[in-house]
Amino acid sequence: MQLVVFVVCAVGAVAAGAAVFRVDSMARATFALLASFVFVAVDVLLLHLAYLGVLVILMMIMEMVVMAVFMIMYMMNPAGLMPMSMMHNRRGALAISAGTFVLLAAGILLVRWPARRGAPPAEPTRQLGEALMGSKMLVMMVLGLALFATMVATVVLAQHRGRYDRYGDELERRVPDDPIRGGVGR
Amino acid sequence: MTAVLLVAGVASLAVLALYGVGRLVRVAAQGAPRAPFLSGNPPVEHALSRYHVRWYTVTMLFLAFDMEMVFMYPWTLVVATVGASAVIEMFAFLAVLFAGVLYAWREGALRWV
Amino acid sequence: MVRQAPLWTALLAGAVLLALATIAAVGRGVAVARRAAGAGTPVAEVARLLAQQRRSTLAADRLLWRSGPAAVCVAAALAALVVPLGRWTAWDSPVGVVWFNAMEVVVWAGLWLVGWGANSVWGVVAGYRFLAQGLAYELPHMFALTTVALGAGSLRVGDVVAAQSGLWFVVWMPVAFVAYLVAALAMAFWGPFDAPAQADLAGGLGAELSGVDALLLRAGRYLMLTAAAAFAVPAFLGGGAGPLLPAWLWSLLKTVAVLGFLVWLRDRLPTVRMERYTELSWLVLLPATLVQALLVAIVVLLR
Amino acid sequence: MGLTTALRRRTPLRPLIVTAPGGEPARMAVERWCDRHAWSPAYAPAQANALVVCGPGSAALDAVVAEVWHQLPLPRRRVTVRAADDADAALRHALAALRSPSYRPDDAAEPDGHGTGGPRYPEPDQPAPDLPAQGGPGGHDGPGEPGGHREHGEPSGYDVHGHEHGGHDDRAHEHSAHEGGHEHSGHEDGGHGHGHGHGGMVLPGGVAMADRGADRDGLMLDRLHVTLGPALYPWPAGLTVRLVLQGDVVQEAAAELLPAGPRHSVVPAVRLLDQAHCLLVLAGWPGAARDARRLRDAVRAGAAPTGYRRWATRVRRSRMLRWSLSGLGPLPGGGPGTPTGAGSSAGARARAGAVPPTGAGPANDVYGRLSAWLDGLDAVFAGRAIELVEPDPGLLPAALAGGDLAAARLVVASLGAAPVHEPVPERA
Repeated sequence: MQLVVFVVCAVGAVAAGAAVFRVDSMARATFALLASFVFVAVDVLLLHLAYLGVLVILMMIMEMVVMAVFMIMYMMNPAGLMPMSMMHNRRGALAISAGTFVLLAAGILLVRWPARRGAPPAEPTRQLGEALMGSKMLVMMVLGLALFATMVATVVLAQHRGRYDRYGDELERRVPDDPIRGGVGR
Repeated sequence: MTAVLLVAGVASLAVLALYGVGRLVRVAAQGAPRAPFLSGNPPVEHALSRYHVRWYTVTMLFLAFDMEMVFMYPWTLVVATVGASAVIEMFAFLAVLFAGVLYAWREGALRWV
Repeated sequence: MVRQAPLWTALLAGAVLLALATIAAVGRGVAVARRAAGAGTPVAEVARLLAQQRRSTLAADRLLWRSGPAAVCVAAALAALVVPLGRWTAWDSPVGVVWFNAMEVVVWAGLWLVGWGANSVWGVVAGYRFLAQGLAYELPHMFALTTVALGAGSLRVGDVVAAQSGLWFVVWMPVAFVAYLVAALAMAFWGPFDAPAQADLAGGLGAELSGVDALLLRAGRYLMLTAAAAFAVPAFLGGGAGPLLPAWLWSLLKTVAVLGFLVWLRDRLPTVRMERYTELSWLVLLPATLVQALLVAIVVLLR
Repeated sequence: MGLTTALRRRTPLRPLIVTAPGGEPARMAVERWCDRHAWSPAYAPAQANALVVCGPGSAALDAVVAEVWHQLPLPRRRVTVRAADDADAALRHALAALRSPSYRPDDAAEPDGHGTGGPRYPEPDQPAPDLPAQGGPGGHDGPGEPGGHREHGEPSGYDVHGHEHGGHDDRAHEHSAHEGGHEHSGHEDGGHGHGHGHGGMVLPGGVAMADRGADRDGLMLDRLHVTLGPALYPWPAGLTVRLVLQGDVVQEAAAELLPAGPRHSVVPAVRLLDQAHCLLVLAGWPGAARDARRLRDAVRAGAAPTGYRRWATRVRRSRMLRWSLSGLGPLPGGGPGTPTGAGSSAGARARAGAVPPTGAGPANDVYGRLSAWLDGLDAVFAGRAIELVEPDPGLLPAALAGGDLAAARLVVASLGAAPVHEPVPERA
């Protein structure tokens, strides 16, 4: 039973991943990628990593939908209504992908995988929390700052009208001058 | 896990069954595609075009803040055992992120149109 | 206290969800008609939509379009799977709270697909409008769920119920409860958060749907609303706890009460415009839920 | 088929209401009829099973009605309600026909055989897609069945990829339609600025791809031409608003009116309550909208408007309504950057012409206009006579540009007739 689910999902993940490059529509490509991630998530769930599996589903849905927003904003012909091809540089791409495949496959076959020592933890989610609050604290803090930097950087880069447009050159206005009012204040 | 697969399967079958019932009792088969509704006017262009959203900065803010949920859920499990340091660390993390939100708000990223 | 039930109860959970959603639709019919005869409206509507011809639009992306409503329905059934009924739960997942969150997010994808697929300006605008709504409601919702998990020290829904044996979470997490209810309305695009399916967009997501497709979208909406109301019971209202009556009946009664409140709210409030709500959500609701989480964390430390 | 019949015996009537100029009394009668059955009207043809045309027909409207009729799924019924008194009989007849076991999709036309125009498609000024080879207009079974031939007529012209059908006729048709699309999309910015250059390619369904144009932030974005009205509900009778959208933001707007229909003497209170009803429907407040409609029907029937106080207080007190509607559609517009409130001074209002004097306090936005209606209603029900100023469609373009599509409908609904009277002091 588990094996069947695993194989179905593994094949499904690869097939959906391949579909990303076969479809014309940006929307379909995005959701094919999402399907691929969900298949992978089910396989992760089979490894008894409940939190990680569910997290992959949760995060990937939100992120793929956001990706669809950006893809459709920038790519022409987003619905694939006009015939077009998403393939570029076929030969180079083929060489690179074949090389990567051979490398990874060789890695799987040649690496001496370690044997399992000890039993898996009863609650992997709790282990994860302990690691985050203990030994991996630094990682988390650095990531926090990186996320903060991301926020500031995107706002700086993307915001058309900044605070000097809204509050005046001396930031003298009490209420900002916006094309349309928001939900808090005016 | 088995329950999930079972319910997902049965729910999908139920959806299909509903379509089947609809097929049996409908008055007519699905006809040729119609033009989309435009108050009785023919369409000039396909609605599926590059859709410009004006809240794209909000999506980036959201994704950044959302990443933090990856840590937040496991964190809830260990607050009691790790103690005050866990709470201080997590809320410092959240405070940094919220400072980013306040900055974005001041720059007008939460307003659009 | 909450225990894993045999496998077949998973199907029972789906049936109960469907029954409660039907009750919600009937209640809505009565509320619209303002008399008992309105109870027949949903039945008549189902009959009408079943017999109606399905339609398709010019250059529609049929695959994506048709999978949207189905995804919402299936996700609602899966979300309800972790909700315990009294002392029994169909799936006692160690990460039940996160599971509910993940299934609720499926609505994002489903509704966007419904909107996109029709190649109609109403649908496209409505789909994007729902995403804007999602960006606004999701973070306070997640923090509300986190607060619940924090209070219980577990992501297992059964443990959350057990942690409320002394005091219901709604009493000392009122802000999280409010944020949760707001999100419940928003994820079911119901009540004041019905902008994606509103009259000003000619029905928005449903502007081009007829027949069984339209029926599925409406069913998905009621199922999602019901699943969200049902999850509020173990998360905030003490699950099956209550005097005299058996636990499962208390679970049902509380769910019906929450559901009734959400359905009742529909006529009471005008639709919220997202460019207003986004700012409110990020600047008021989000910090409020953060402070709530901090207070709960301090209580957990002192306990 | 027994089950189908049994299901259909219960079907509610879900009308898509199209109001011709001068058809307002008929529309109100239809709404009242639906309200009595607790059935709400449809907002799009897909949701409807009846197309109800209120008021006298006109050639311009007939073409629009034919197009919408074509979009209604089966089973469907077409009804013309010329005057308010006809509503009951016509709708009951339509409902009986929809519920009748002998219903056949083919006799879906309205009984009086009104309206012969077939659907125009894809452009009125283009060669019709119904080439004789495909049995187009010639396939009409008679003037009484507009659109009936579509059930078996030319599917290929509407297909996603016309070439799948391969026929030589399809090619010819798509090519001609394609050229028409070019003409149309080009006229806005005076050139074929197609970023994706689809010249010579087969266009799916004979409809062009969106073209790019500059937006107010200096970006080149796809723009979509969307027409609102006249077959839209709720919507002012005979109004057509052409919008250019980028995303859901209105970049440009133009308004035109069909020739006015017969004039009815309208009681100001009915008019104002009707406008409030439409605005509240669009604002997504079904409870308050229903009450407004019932009050309106009571006043029309000559009954006392019981419950008016309560309703008006509820609408006025709703903070959420104020929060949602204020700041939308400011008049007069100095462009989207103009802040509301301070900008709408009395002098500016005078420049804009027939803008209602909304009292000293409120801004001239959607919410302010709704408040003015309520003030007018207060005056009427207090026994004072008020006059209404007709709205000026010339105000629309400035009020719509810069807002989103939903705001556009609210703004249009808010620009109904406004009361002129001594301004009642604003209760905050």
